[in-house]
Amino acid sequence: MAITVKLLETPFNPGQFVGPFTNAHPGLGGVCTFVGEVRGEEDVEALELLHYERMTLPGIEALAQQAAERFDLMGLLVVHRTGVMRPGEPIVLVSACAKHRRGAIDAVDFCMDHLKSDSWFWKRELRGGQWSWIEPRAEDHSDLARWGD
Amino acid sequence: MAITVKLLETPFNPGQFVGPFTNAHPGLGGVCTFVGEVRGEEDVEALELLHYERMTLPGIEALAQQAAERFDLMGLLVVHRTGVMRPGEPIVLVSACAKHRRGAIDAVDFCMDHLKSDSWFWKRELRGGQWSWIEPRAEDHSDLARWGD
Amino acid sequence: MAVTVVFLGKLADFAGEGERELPAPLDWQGLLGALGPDLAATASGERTKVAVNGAVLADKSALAAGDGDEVALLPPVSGG
Amino acid sequence: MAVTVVFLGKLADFAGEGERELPAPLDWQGLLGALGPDLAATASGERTKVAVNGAVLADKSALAAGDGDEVALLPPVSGG
Repeated sequence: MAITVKLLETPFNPGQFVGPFTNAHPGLGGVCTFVGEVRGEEDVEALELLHYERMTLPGIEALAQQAAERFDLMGLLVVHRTGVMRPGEPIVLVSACAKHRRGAIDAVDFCMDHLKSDSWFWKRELRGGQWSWIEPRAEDHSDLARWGD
Repeated sequence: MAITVKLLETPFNPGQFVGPFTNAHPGLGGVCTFVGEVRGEEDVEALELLHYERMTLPGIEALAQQAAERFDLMGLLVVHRTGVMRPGEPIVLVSACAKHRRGAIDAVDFCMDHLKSDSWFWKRELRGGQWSWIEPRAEDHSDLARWGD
Repeated sequence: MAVTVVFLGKLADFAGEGERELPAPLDWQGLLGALGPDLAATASGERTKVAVNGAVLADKSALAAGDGDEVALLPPVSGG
Repeated sequence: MAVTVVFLGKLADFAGEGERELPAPLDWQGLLGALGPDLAATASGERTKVAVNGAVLADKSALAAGDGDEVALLPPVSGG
Protein backbone atom coordinates (compact mmCIF):
# COMPACT_ATOMS: atom_id res chain seq x y z
CA MET A 1 0.00 0.00 0.00
CA ALA A 2 1.75 3.15 -1.29
CA ILE A 3 0.73 6.63 -0.18
CA THR A 4 1.92 9.73 -2.04
CA VAL A 5 1.08 13.27 -0.92
CA LYS A 6 2.28 16.38 -2.73
CA LEU A 7 1.76 20.10 -2.17
CA LEU A 8 2.42 22.09 -5.34
CA GLU A 9 2.89 25.81 -5.72
CA THR A 10 2.41 25.85 -9.49
CA PRO A 11 -0.37 24.64 -11.85
CA PHE A 12 -0.52 20.92 -12.59
CA ASN A 13 -2.12 18.65 -15.15
CA PRO A 14 -4.06 15.81 -13.44
CA GLY A 15 -3.22 13.38 -16.25
CA GLN A 16 0.48 13.66 -15.55
CA PHE A 17 -0.13 12.15 -12.11
CA VAL A 18 -3.00 9.71 -12.72
CA GLY A 19 -1.38 7.82 -15.60
CA PRO A 20 1.84 6.91 -13.76
CA PHE A 21 -0.10 6.28 -10.52
CA THR A 22 -2.35 3.77 -12.29
CA ASN A 23 0.56 2.11 -14.07
CA ALA A 24 2.41 1.76 -10.75
CA HIS A 25 -0.25 -0.64 -9.45
CA PRO A 26 -0.57 -3.58 -11.82
CA GLY A 27 -3.35 -5.98 -10.86
CA LEU A 28 -5.70 -3.25 -9.68
CA GLY A 29 -9.43 -3.69 -10.21
CA GLY A 30 -10.25 -0.02 -10.39
CA VAL A 31 -9.01 3.48 -9.87
CA CYS A 32 -11.19 6.36 -8.77
CA THR A 33 -10.03 9.93 -9.20
CA PHE A 34 -11.50 13.23 -8.17
CA VAL A 35 -10.15 16.52 -9.47
CA GLY A 36 -11.44 19.79 -8.03
CA GLU A 37 -11.00 22.98 -9.98
CA VAL A 38 -11.28 26.62 -9.04
CA ARG A 39 -14.76 27.73 -10.04
CA GLY A 40 -15.05 31.07 -11.77
CA GLU A 41 -18.53 31.83 -10.49
CA GLU A 42 -19.62 35.23 -9.19
CA ASP A 43 -16.69 37.12 -10.65
CA VAL A 44 -13.99 35.33 -8.71
CA GLU A 45 -10.76 36.45 -10.35
CA ALA A 46 -8.41 34.34 -8.26
CA LEU A 47 -8.23 32.12 -5.20
CA GLU A 48 -5.32 32.00 -2.80
CA LEU A 49 -4.71 29.01 -0.62
CA LEU A 50 -2.42 29.63 2.34
CA HIS A 51 -1.00 26.78 4.34
CA TYR A 52 1.32 26.18 7.26
CA GLU A 53 4.03 24.01 5.81
CA ARG A 54 4.96 22.45 9.11
CA MET A 55 1.42 21.13 9.69
CA THR A 56 -0.36 21.00 6.33
CA LEU A 57 1.68 18.22 4.72
CA PRO A 58 1.84 15.98 7.85
CA GLY A 59 -1.91 16.58 8.31
CA ILE A 60 -2.74 15.35 4.80
CA GLU A 61 -0.35 12.42 5.19
CA ALA A 62 -2.16 11.43 8.40
CA LEU A 63 -5.51 11.66 6.60
CA ALA A 64 -4.21 9.47 3.76
CA GLN A 65 -2.98 6.97 6.33
CA GLN A 66 -6.44 6.92 7.93
CA ALA A 67 -8.05 6.27 4.55
CA ALA A 68 -5.56 3.50 3.84
CA GLU A 69 -6.47 1.79 7.11
CA ARG A 70 -10.19 2.21 6.60
CA PHE A 71 -10.51 1.08 2.99
CA ASP A 72 -8.94 -1.81 1.16
CA LEU A 73 -6.57 0.09 -1.13
CA MET A 74 -3.52 -0.64 -3.23
CA GLY A 75 -2.45 2.98 -3.57
CA LEU A 76 -3.55 6.49 -2.66
CA LEU A 77 -2.39 9.74 -4.22
CA VAL A 78 -3.23 13.24 -2.97
CA VAL A 79 -2.00 16.33 -4.80
CA HIS A 80 -2.99 19.77 -3.49
CA ARG A 81 -2.22 23.20 -4.83
CA THR A 82 -1.21 26.12 -2.66
CA GLY A 83 -0.71 29.76 -3.59
CA VAL A 84 -2.64 31.86 -6.07
CA MET A 85 -4.86 30.04 -8.58
CA ARG A 86 -7.03 31.22 -11.45
CA PRO A 87 -10.51 29.85 -12.28
CA GLY A 88 -10.26 26.56 -14.17
CA GLU A 89 -7.00 25.48 -12.54
CA PRO A 90 -6.99 22.17 -10.67
CA ILE A 91 -6.79 22.72 -6.92
CA VAL A 92 -6.93 19.15 -5.64
CA LEU A 93 -6.51 15.64 -7.00
CA VAL A 94 -7.29 12.47 -5.03
CA SER A 95 -6.80 9.12 -6.69
CA ALA A 96 -7.25 5.71 -5.09
CA CYS A 97 -6.71 2.30 -6.60
CA ALA A 98 -7.95 -0.95 -5.20
CA LYS A 99 -8.88 -4.50 -6.10
CA HIS A 100 -12.57 -3.57 -5.88
CA ARG A 101 -14.37 -0.42 -6.87
CA ARG A 102 -16.19 0.19 -3.59
CA GLY A 103 -12.94 0.81 -1.67
CA ALA A 104 -11.53 3.10 -4.35
CA ILE A 105 -14.67 5.23 -4.65
CA ASP A 106 -15.27 5.45 -0.89
CA ALA A 107 -11.65 6.36 -0.17
CA VAL A 108 -11.81 9.28 -2.61
CA ASP A 109 -15.12 10.43 -1.13
CA PHE A 110 -13.70 10.16 2.43
CA CYS A 111 -10.49 12.03 1.58
CA MET A 112 -12.33 14.84 -0.19
CA ASP A 113 -14.75 15.35 2.72
CA HIS A 114 -11.88 15.47 5.20
CA LEU A 115 -9.52 17.52 3.06
CA LYS A 116 -12.17 20.18 2.68
CA SER A 117 -12.81 20.65 6.37
CA ASP A 118 -9.91 19.16 8.29
CA SER A 119 -6.86 20.38 6.40
CA TRP A 120 -4.75 23.31 7.41
CA PHE A 121 -5.65 25.56 4.50
CA TRP A 122 -6.95 29.09 4.62
CA LYS A 123 -8.54 30.49 1.50
CA ARG A 124 -9.20 33.91 0.20
CA GLU A 125 -10.85 35.06 -2.99
CA LEU A 126 -10.15 38.00 -5.21
CA ARG A 127 -13.30 39.74 -6.50
CA GLY A 128 -13.28 43.20 -8.01
CA GLY A 129 -9.69 43.65 -6.94
CA GLN A 130 -10.50 42.89 -3.26
CA TRP A 131 -9.27 39.85 -1.36
CA SER A 132 -11.67 38.37 1.17
CA TRP A 133 -11.33 35.36 3.48
CA ILE A 134 -13.56 32.33 3.06
CA GLU A 135 -15.18 31.14 6.27
CA PRO A 136 -15.96 27.52 7.21
CA ARG A 137 -19.27 26.17 5.93
CA ALA A 138 -21.88 24.25 7.91
CA GLU A 139 -22.12 21.84 4.94
CA ASP A 140 -18.60 20.61 5.61
CA HIS A 141 -19.62 19.43 9.04
CA SER A 142 -22.56 17.46 7.68
CA ASP A 143 -20.17 15.93 5.12
CA LEU A 144 -17.97 14.70 7.96
CA ALA A 145 -20.93 13.34 9.90
CA ARG A 146 -21.37 10.84 7.02
CA TRP A 147 -18.20 9.10 8.19
CA GLY A 148 -19.13 8.95 11.86
CA ASP A 149 -16.21 11.12 12.98
CA MET B 1 -25.91 18.72 -19.70
CA ALA B 2 -24.03 16.56 -22.22
CA ILE B 3 -24.14 12.75 -22.13
CA THR B 4 -21.66 10.66 -24.12
CA VAL B 5 -21.78 6.85 -24.23
CA LYS B 6 -19.36 4.75 -26.24
CA LEU B 7 -18.92 1.00 -26.71
CA LEU B 8 -15.41 0.16 -27.92
CA GLU B 9 -14.15 -3.09 -29.37
CA THR B 10 -10.46 -2.24 -28.97
CA PRO B 11 -8.25 -1.17 -26.03
CA PHE B 12 -8.46 2.46 -24.92
CA ASN B 13 -6.43 4.85 -22.82
CA PRO B 14 -8.62 6.55 -20.16
CA GLY B 15 -6.59 9.77 -20.38
CA GLN B 16 -7.52 10.24 -24.02
CA PHE B 17 -11.17 10.58 -22.97
CA VAL B 18 -10.94 12.30 -19.58
CA GLY B 19 -8.78 15.24 -20.68
CA PRO B 20 -11.07 16.40 -23.51
CA PHE B 21 -14.17 15.64 -21.41
CA THR B 22 -12.91 17.89 -18.60
CA ASN B 23 -11.87 20.63 -21.01
CA ALA B 24 -15.30 20.55 -22.64
CA HIS B 25 -16.92 21.76 -19.42
CA PRO B 26 -15.36 25.06 -18.36
CA GLY B 27 -16.64 26.35 -15.04
CA LEU B 28 -16.89 22.90 -13.47
CA GLY B 29 -16.16 22.51 -9.77
CA GLY B 30 -15.00 18.94 -9.96
CA VAL B 31 -14.72 15.85 -12.07
CA CYS B 32 -14.86 12.32 -10.71
CA THR B 33 -13.66 9.41 -12.79
CA PHE B 34 -13.69 5.69 -12.21
CA VAL B 35 -11.74 3.32 -14.42
CA GLY B 36 -12.21 -0.41 -14.02
CA GLU B 37 -9.55 -2.78 -15.30
CA VAL B 38 -9.51 -6.50 -15.98
CA ARG B 39 -7.99 -8.14 -12.91
CA GLY B 40 -5.46 -10.85 -13.54
CA GLU B 41 -6.17 -12.75 -10.35
CA GLU B 42 -6.47 -16.52 -10.17
CA ASP B 43 -4.84 -17.17 -13.51
CA VAL B 44 -7.40 -15.35 -15.61
CA GLU B 45 -5.84 -15.16 -19.05
CA ALA B 46 -8.59 -13.18 -20.74
CA LEU B 47 -12.09 -11.88 -20.26
CA GLU B 48 -14.70 -11.68 -22.99
CA LEU B 49 -17.60 -9.32 -22.74
CA LEU B 50 -20.48 -10.11 -25.05
CA HIS B 51 -23.27 -7.66 -25.64
CA TYR B 52 -26.45 -7.28 -27.66
CA GLU B 53 -25.83 -4.23 -29.72
CA ARG B 54 -29.47 -3.40 -30.15
CA MET B 55 -30.05 -3.22 -26.38
CA THR B 56 -26.68 -2.63 -24.71
CA LEU B 57 -26.03 0.88 -25.99
CA PRO B 58 -29.60 2.18 -25.50
CA GLY B 59 -29.56 0.57 -22.03
CA ILE B 60 -26.43 2.45 -20.96
CA GLU B 61 -27.76 5.66 -22.50
CA ALA B 62 -30.93 5.28 -20.44
CA LEU B 63 -28.86 4.72 -17.29
CA ALA B 64 -26.79 7.82 -18.02
CA GLN B 65 -30.01 9.80 -18.50
CA GLN B 66 -31.25 8.56 -15.13
CA ALA B 67 -28.02 9.65 -13.46
CA ALA B 68 -28.25 13.06 -15.14
CA GLU B 69 -31.75 13.54 -13.75
CA ARG B 70 -30.83 12.35 -10.29
CA PHE B 71 -27.59 14.28 -9.76
CA ASP B 72 -26.71 17.86 -10.55
CA LEU B 73 -24.23 17.29 -13.38
CA MET B 74 -22.65 19.31 -16.16
CA GLY B 75 -21.50 16.28 -18.14
CA LEU B 76 -21.40 12.50 -18.01
CA LEU B 77 -19.18 10.17 -20.01
CA VAL B 78 -19.43 6.37 -20.10
CA VAL B 79 -16.99 4.28 -22.14
CA HIS B 80 -17.31 0.48 -22.05
CA ARG B 81 -15.24 -2.18 -23.72
CA THR B 82 -16.67 -5.23 -25.42
CA GLY B 83 -14.90 -8.24 -26.87
CA VAL B 84 -11.81 -10.03 -25.61
CA MET B 85 -9.66 -8.20 -23.05
CA ARG B 86 -6.40 -9.08 -21.31
CA PRO B 87 -5.64 -8.43 -17.61
CA GLY B 88 -4.67 -4.80 -17.02
CA GLU B 89 -6.80 -3.44 -19.87
CA PRO B 90 -9.43 -0.84 -18.98
CA ILE B 91 -12.92 -2.29 -19.24
CA VAL B 92 -15.06 0.66 -18.14
CA LEU B 93 -14.67 4.38 -17.64
CA VAL B 94 -17.28 6.62 -16.03
CA SER B 95 -16.56 10.30 -15.65
CA ALA B 96 -18.93 12.94 -14.28
CA CYS B 97 -18.37 16.65 -13.92
CA ALA B 98 -20.44 19.00 -11.85
CA LYS B 99 -20.38 22.30 -10.02
CA HIS B 100 -20.03 20.47 -6.71
CA ARG B 101 -18.11 17.36 -5.83
CA ARG B 102 -20.97 15.47 -4.19
CA GLY B 103 -22.95 15.19 -7.43
CA ALA B 104 -19.92 14.11 -9.45
CA ILE B 105 -18.83 11.40 -6.99
CA ASP B 106 -22.35 10.08 -6.39
CA ALA B 107 -23.12 9.93 -10.12
CA VAL B 108 -20.02 7.81 -10.77
CA ASP B 109 -20.87 5.50 -7.86
CA PHE B 110 -24.49 5.18 -9.09
CA CYS B 111 -23.48 4.47 -12.70
CA MET B 112 -20.91 1.86 -11.69
CA ASP B 113 -23.38 0.00 -9.44
CA HIS B 114 -25.99 -0.05 -12.20
CA LEU B 115 -23.61 -0.81 -15.05
CA LYS B 116 -22.36 -3.86 -13.19
CA SER B 117 -25.73 -5.41 -12.63
CA ASP B 118 -28.22 -3.81 -14.99
CA SER B 119 -26.36 -3.69 -18.28
CA TRP B 120 -26.78 -6.16 -21.07
CA PHE B 121 -23.32 -7.70 -20.84
CA TRP B 122 -22.42 -11.34 -20.52
CA LYS B 123 -18.92 -12.23 -19.40
CA ARG B 124 -16.74 -15.22 -19.69
CA GLU B 125 -13.24 -15.85 -18.46
CA LEU B 126 -10.41 -17.84 -19.94
CA ARG B 127 -8.47 -19.88 -17.38
CA GLY B 128 -6.16 -22.68 -18.31
CA GLY B 129 -7.38 -22.53 -21.89
CA GLN B 130 -11.04 -22.98 -20.84
CA TRP B 131 -13.76 -20.37 -21.20
CA SER B 132 -16.34 -20.24 -18.42
CA TRP B 133 -19.35 -17.97 -17.93
CA ILE B 134 -19.52 -15.59 -14.99
CA GLU B 135 -22.77 -15.73 -13.08
CA PRO B 136 -24.52 -12.80 -11.35
CA ARG B 137 -23.30 -12.03 -7.82
CA ALA B 138 -25.47 -11.39 -4.76
CA GLU B 139 -23.22 -8.41 -3.97
CA ASP B 140 -24.49 -6.60 -7.04
CA HIS B 141 -28.01 -6.66 -5.68
CA SER B 142 -26.93 -5.19 -2.35
CA ASP B 143 -25.06 -2.48 -4.31
CA LEU B 144 -28.30 -1.55 -6.05
CA ALA B 145 -30.25 -1.53 -2.79
CA ARG B 146 -28.09 1.46 -1.76
CA TRP B 147 -29.92 3.56 -4.34
CA GLY B 148 -33.42 2.51 -3.36
CA ASP B 149 -34.17 0.84 -6.70
CA MET C 1 -42.07 -14.77 -43.38
CA ALA C 2 -39.35 -15.28 -40.74
CA VAL C 3 -38.63 -14.29 -37.17
CA THR C 4 -34.99 -14.08 -36.07
CA VAL C 5 -34.35 -15.59 -32.64
CA VAL C 6 -31.15 -14.33 -31.00
CA PHE C 7 -29.40 -16.29 -28.25
CA LEU C 8 -27.34 -14.21 -25.84
CA GLY C 9 -24.61 -15.15 -23.38
CA LYS C 10 -24.44 -18.79 -22.53
CA LEU C 11 -27.70 -19.48 -24.34
CA ALA C 12 -25.68 -19.18 -27.54
CA ASP C 13 -23.48 -22.02 -26.25
CA PHE C 14 -26.53 -24.13 -25.42
CA ALA C 15 -28.08 -23.38 -28.80
CA GLY C 16 -24.82 -23.98 -30.63
CA GLU C 17 -25.44 -20.82 -32.64
CA GLY C 18 -25.97 -17.10 -32.11
CA GLU C 19 -29.27 -16.87 -33.90
CA ARG C 20 -31.86 -18.94 -35.72
CA GLU C 21 -34.66 -18.17 -38.17
CA LEU C 22 -38.13 -19.43 -37.29
CA PRO C 23 -41.30 -19.09 -39.36
CA ALA C 24 -43.62 -16.16 -38.59
CA PRO C 25 -45.93 -15.68 -36.83
CA LEU C 26 -44.35 -16.94 -33.64
CA ASP C 27 -45.96 -17.13 -30.22
CA TRP C 28 -44.51 -18.36 -26.92
CA GLN C 29 -45.65 -21.97 -27.27
CA GLY C 30 -44.43 -22.02 -30.86
CA LEU C 31 -41.02 -20.75 -29.75
CA LEU C 32 -40.67 -23.29 -26.92
CA GLY C 33 -41.65 -26.08 -29.27
CA ALA C 34 -39.07 -25.02 -31.86
CA LEU C 35 -36.27 -24.69 -29.30
CA GLY C 36 -36.38 -28.26 -28.07
CA PRO C 37 -36.76 -29.35 -24.43
CA ASP C 38 -33.39 -28.21 -22.96
CA LEU C 39 -33.38 -24.71 -24.41
CA ALA C 40 -37.11 -24.41 -23.77
CA ALA C 41 -36.59 -25.17 -20.08
CA THR C 42 -33.93 -22.47 -19.82
CA ALA C 43 -36.03 -19.99 -21.79
CA SER C 44 -38.99 -20.65 -19.49
CA GLY C 45 -36.92 -20.02 -16.37
CA GLU C 46 -37.78 -16.95 -14.36
CA ARG C 47 -34.33 -15.47 -14.89
CA THR C 48 -34.41 -15.54 -18.68
CA LYS C 49 -35.95 -12.45 -20.21
CA VAL C 50 -37.35 -12.10 -23.70
CA ALA C 51 -37.16 -9.00 -25.86
CA VAL C 52 -38.82 -8.23 -29.17
CA ASN C 53 -36.97 -5.73 -31.35
CA GLY C 54 -34.96 -4.58 -28.32
CA ALA C 55 -37.86 -4.14 -25.88
CA VAL C 56 -38.13 -6.55 -22.96
CA LEU C 57 -41.55 -8.21 -22.61
CA ALA C 58 -43.19 -7.82 -19.21
CA ASP C 59 -44.90 -11.16 -19.81
CA LYS C 60 -42.96 -13.37 -22.17
CA SER C 61 -45.84 -15.81 -22.58
CA ALA C 62 -47.57 -12.96 -24.44
CA LEU C 63 -44.95 -13.17 -27.23
CA ALA C 64 -46.43 -12.40 -30.64
CA ALA C 65 -43.68 -11.93 -33.21
CA GLY C 66 -44.29 -11.34 -36.89
CA ASP C 67 -42.28 -11.32 -40.08
CA GLY C 68 -39.01 -9.41 -39.67
CA ASP C 69 -39.18 -9.24 -35.89
CA GLU C 70 -36.14 -10.06 -33.79
CA VAL C 71 -36.75 -12.08 -30.63
CA ALA C 72 -33.89 -12.13 -28.10
CA LEU C 73 -33.46 -14.63 -25.28
CA LEU C 74 -31.54 -12.88 -22.50
CA PRO C 75 -30.04 -14.88 -19.63
CA PRO C 76 -29.14 -12.97 -16.43
CA VAL C 77 -26.30 -10.51 -16.96
CA SER C 78 -22.95 -11.25 -15.36
CA GLY C 79 -21.91 -9.53 -12.18
CA GLY C 80 -18.94 -7.26 -11.73
CA MET D 1 16.07 33.26 23.94
CA ALA D 2 13.16 33.77 21.55
CA VAL D 3 9.86 32.12 20.66
CA THR D 4 8.52 32.55 17.13
CA VAL D 5 4.78 33.22 17.00
CA VAL D 6 3.23 32.42 13.61
CA PHE D 7 -0.06 33.98 12.50
CA LEU D 8 -2.07 31.92 9.99
CA GLY D 9 -4.92 32.84 7.66
CA LYS D 10 -6.65 36.06 8.51
CA LEU D 11 -4.78 36.35 11.80
CA ALA D 12 -1.80 37.42 9.71
CA ASP D 13 -3.93 40.26 8.36
CA PHE D 14 -4.97 41.24 11.88
CA ALA D 15 -1.40 41.05 13.11
CA GLY D 16 -0.06 42.94 10.12
CA GLU D 17 2.71 40.35 9.82
CA GLY D 18 3.16 36.61 9.34
CA GLU D 19 5.23 36.03 12.45
CA ARG D 20 6.71 37.78 15.44
CA GLU D 21 9.52 36.99 17.86
CA LEU D 22 8.69 37.07 21.56
CA PRO D 23 11.04 36.48 24.49
CA ALA D 24 11.26 32.98 25.94
CA PRO D 25 9.91 31.49 28.09
CA LEU D 26 6.34 32.21 26.95
CA ASP D 27 3.13 31.08 28.64
CA TRP D 28 -0.49 31.74 27.64
CA GLN D 29 -0.93 34.91 29.69
CA GLY D 30 2.41 36.20 28.44
CA LEU D 31 1.35 35.60 24.84
CA LEU D 32 -2.02 37.33 25.25
CA GLY D 33 -0.33 40.29 26.90
CA ALA D 34 2.18 40.60 24.07
CA LEU D 35 -0.47 40.34 21.33
CA GLY D 36 -2.52 43.33 22.43
CA PRO D 37 -6.27 43.30 23.15
CA ASP D 38 -7.71 42.70 19.65
CA LEU D 39 -5.47 39.81 18.65
CA ALA D 40 -5.67 38.43 22.19
CA ALA D 41 -9.46 38.33 21.98
CA THR D 42 -9.30 36.39 18.68
CA ALA D 43 -6.59 34.06 20.01
CA SER D 44 -8.70 33.35 23.09
CA GLY D 45 -11.76 32.50 21.00
CA GLU D 46 -12.89 28.89 21.07
CA ARG D 47 -12.31 28.49 17.31
CA THR D 48 -8.66 29.53 17.32
CA LYS D 49 -6.28 26.66 17.97
CA VAL D 50 -2.70 26.88 19.14
CA ALA D 51 0.12 24.59 18.08
CA VAL D 52 3.65 24.33 19.42
CA ASN D 53 6.19 23.02 16.91
CA GLY D 54 3.40 21.67 14.75
CA ALA D 55 1.39 19.89 17.46
CA VAL D 56 -2.01 21.33 18.43
CA LEU D 57 -2.44 21.90 22.17
CA ALA D 58 -5.47 20.24 23.73
CA ASP D 59 -5.57 23.09 26.27
CA LYS D 60 -4.00 26.26 24.92
CA SER D 61 -3.94 27.92 28.35
CA ALA D 62 -1.28 25.32 29.20
CA LEU D 63 1.13 26.89 26.66
CA ALA D 64 4.73 26.70 27.83
CA ALA D 65 7.08 27.61 24.97
CA GLY D 66 10.83 27.87 25.35
CA ASP D 67 13.70 29.20 23.33
CA GLY D 68 13.51 28.11 19.68
CA ASP D 69 9.91 26.94 19.87
CA GLU D 70 7.40 27.92 17.20
CA VAL D 71 3.92 28.82 18.41
CA ALA D 72 1.22 28.92 15.71
CA LEU D 73 -2.15 30.62 16.04
CA LEU D 74 -4.57 28.76 13.77
CA PRO D 75 -7.97 30.22 12.91
CA PRO D 76 -10.68 27.85 11.61
CA VAL D 77 -9.81 26.41 8.22
CA SER D 78 -11.85 27.51 5.21
CA GLY D 79 -14.61 25.34 3.80
CA GLY D 80 -14.76 23.92 0.31
